[in-house]
Amino acid sequence: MANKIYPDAAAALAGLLHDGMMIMAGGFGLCGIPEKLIAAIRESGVKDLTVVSNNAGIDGAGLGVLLDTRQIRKMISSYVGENKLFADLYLKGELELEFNPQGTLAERIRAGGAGIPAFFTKTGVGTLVAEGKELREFDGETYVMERGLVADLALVHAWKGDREGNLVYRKTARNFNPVMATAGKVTVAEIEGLVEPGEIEPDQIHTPGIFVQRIVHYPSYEKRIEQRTVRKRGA
Amino acid sequence: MANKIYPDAAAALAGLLHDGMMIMAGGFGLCGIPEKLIAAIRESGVKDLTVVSNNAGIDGAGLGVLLDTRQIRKMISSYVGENKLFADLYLKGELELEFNPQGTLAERIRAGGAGIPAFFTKTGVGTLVAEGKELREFDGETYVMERGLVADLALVHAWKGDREGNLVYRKTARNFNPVMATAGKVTVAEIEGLVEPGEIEPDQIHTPGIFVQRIVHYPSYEKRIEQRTVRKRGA
Amino acid sequence: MPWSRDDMARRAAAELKDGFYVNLGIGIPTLVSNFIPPGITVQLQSENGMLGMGPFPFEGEEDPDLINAGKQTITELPTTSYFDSAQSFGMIRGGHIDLSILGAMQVAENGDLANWMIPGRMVKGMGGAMDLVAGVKRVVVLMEHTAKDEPKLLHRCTLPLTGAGVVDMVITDLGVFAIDKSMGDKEAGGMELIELAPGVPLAEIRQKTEAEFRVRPGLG
Amino acid sequence: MPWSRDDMARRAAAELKDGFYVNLGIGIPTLVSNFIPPGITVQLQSENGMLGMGPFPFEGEEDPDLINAGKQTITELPTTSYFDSAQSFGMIRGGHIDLSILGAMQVAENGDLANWMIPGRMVKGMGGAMDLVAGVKRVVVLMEHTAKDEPKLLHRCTLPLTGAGVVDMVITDLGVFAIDKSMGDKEAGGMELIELAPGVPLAEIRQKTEAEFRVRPGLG
Repeated sequence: MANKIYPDAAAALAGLLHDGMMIMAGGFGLCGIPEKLIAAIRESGVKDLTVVSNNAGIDGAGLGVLLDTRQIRKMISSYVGENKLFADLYLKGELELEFNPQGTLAERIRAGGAGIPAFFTKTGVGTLVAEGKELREFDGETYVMERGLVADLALVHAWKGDREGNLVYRKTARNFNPVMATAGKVTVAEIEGLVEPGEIEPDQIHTPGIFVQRIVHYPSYEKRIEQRTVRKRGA
Repeated sequence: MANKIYPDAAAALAGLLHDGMMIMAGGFGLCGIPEKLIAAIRESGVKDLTVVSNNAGIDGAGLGVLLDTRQIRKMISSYVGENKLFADLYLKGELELEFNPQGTLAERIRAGGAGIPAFFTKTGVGTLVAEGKELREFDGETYVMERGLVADLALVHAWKGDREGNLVYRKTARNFNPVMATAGKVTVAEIEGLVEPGEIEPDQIHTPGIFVQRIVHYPSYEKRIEQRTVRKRGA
Repeated sequence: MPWSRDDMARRAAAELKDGFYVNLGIGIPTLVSNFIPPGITVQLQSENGMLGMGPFPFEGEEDPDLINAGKQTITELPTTSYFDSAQSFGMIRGGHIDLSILGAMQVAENGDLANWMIPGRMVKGMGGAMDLVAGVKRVVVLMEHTAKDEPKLLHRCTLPLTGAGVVDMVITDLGVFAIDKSMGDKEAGGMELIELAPGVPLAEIRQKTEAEFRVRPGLG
Repeated sequence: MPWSRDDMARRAAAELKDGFYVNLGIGIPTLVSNFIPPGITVQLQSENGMLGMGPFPFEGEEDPDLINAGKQTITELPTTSYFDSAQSFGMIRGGHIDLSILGAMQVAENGDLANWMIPGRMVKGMGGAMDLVAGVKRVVVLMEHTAKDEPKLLHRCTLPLTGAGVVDMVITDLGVFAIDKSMGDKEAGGMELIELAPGVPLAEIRQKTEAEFRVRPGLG
């Protein structure tokens, strides 16, 4: 079997990075983000990036670390409200921003990975999102055409993976990771647990290995919580 | 919790059937077909059906039993080569047939379930399949527009299910079942094993219960094999 | 007396039916889960990829891999399933969710909704709101009747829209309005006041509402 | 001497590279899995929803829930994953499969392929063939050079197409042709004979081929 396992994140990204490239990064908020790979992107110094990610991290965490270093030229996201530096850079004109409705973003990525160059959706019709885009009626309802998205590189975070690249995600850390894994010309996965092929039940694999070209295994992650909400015991 | 469990297939279909309706039926060949629900459709006598299914069963099995009774007016399929009665009825003009490439069929169903009225694909460009359909260039390549499919009723077969309607499929019996479950105005699932909510690990659910309105549990199924291919031991 | 936030959430909870799949927005809509009527079971969808959302975890049991769309730590239930973002929004866009209850900055009498952007000020993004209002079967807005004494129920929204002709019902601290979206922009009269908070005079609602609306006969 | 079916399959197997994901059609292409060169691991995709297809089961171990796209009973491997039909064809259409090896009724010098329908006779359907030829990175056709002494390598296909300009290579019992699809319909010369089966005279290939083709220098 061709070896997909790399010793660390820097090695897993070696030869894949160039200025001006488009990178997809999985995660929702700070949940399920490829944190080791993002750190390695920062270390690499690659710049003028277009980053496709639902959010932009928070100040000093997640994709926020690439905003600190001004490596990102443009974000394609659905919500960036948790990041003050983002607001600052955007208002100063140092950062481009393309908002996509979250479902349209997910579908564009899924379409890109599945060889669908464009599709129609109700979402955003009659709003700023549809401006300049083709509108079309089907069965009496108006839809807007949206384009599939393919990235030069997709970075995903998974819970478990095997040497073949089969991946399993955990709870809501799944989010954008499986669709992004399909939509990178190259996909690199960081995993929390490395197992041998056959250890994951084949009916329970979320991302088949065909979508994953490189894997890096780290046994521990920071996994910050954005909103720690709890209830009292015995309430 | 609203009760989704019905005592048998006839009860699970009660009130849902009418002549001329469109029904989706999961399965690939005879693998993963909703055999109990198909038998109940036959018993109901409902007719002039448009059936969306990758194949049309074989003589006397699968959807073949609805061809015997002439309940099907039209099939939307990708391959019907295993059924002699089908050929016969088609050549006599007693059965309409719409061929879709298998991937286009799967994507049309997935689109229907996901609120996508139309999408573009390379598949079939330059062939009979694209005749009369809109062609369009994206990034220098030609694509054909295909429409989403929604059925009045979707019938699926799953390996395990819980009372909430969460489903798990087994091996290649999964095939069209999960996408069809999303694309029925009403979806009825027959399951091999009934478990309580919580018994299926939530990361391993293939079809979330929201897509399933009615469930019927049968502990045993015929599960015919079309091509029994084996190898010799000790070879 | 105007309704409290809890009163509003309780009133919104009356829109739930047994077996419903529901998406609750952040803010007051989140409170609705505290007032689910007895005998009724609903499954809450969180658009980041979960159906069957449970309550906040006990202290010390927070799981960074288990959050809702507001990025809050939550828990799972026996009915819970997880899925990816494409499937989550397929569920939403495909009309599988029965009810969405969400907040708003402005609602117009034709059902237009604005809740994501104030031009000239920082823009946070629409998140999943545009998908929810476009795809969910029924959209209920839960909001204060006015903002700094300015009406939020308008003839036409002045802020950029989240969705055009998407709102079915508005519950404010003063009352409840039904919107017949099928009336569209064609004529006025799509919006009807159907309930008043106890003791709130009709005159007060009229004064605090820019939108044109009918009053259900017998009300006020 | 023309190649046997096994010879043809062995020649096709030389197109495999380590780590490839491959879809094999029914008929002669299925034999390719018997000739995978040592030191090379490939994962076979079955378009009904499986990656990592294993050999036929031992007698008595057939599982009706585990079949390939030809509806034959098969087995799984440690690398196996299962997925639904939409994901399977997303994989195919999205260009994730490296190589498809399939049979054909006719191939034209411009890369057109016909393998699904003979008008006026019963039509079985295209199954997944149109998706495979449209989506897979590289398409290799494995077929007899002629059918009842009629050429199958044509100037233009006369049967309804499975795909237009999709074939990269044709391996027959007489030799191997490469097709430069980028030449399209613009001019002849997109097709080149690059190998002859041992002992097959160039004259025989010329006589049995309607398509116009160049001959690789030094061949024949």
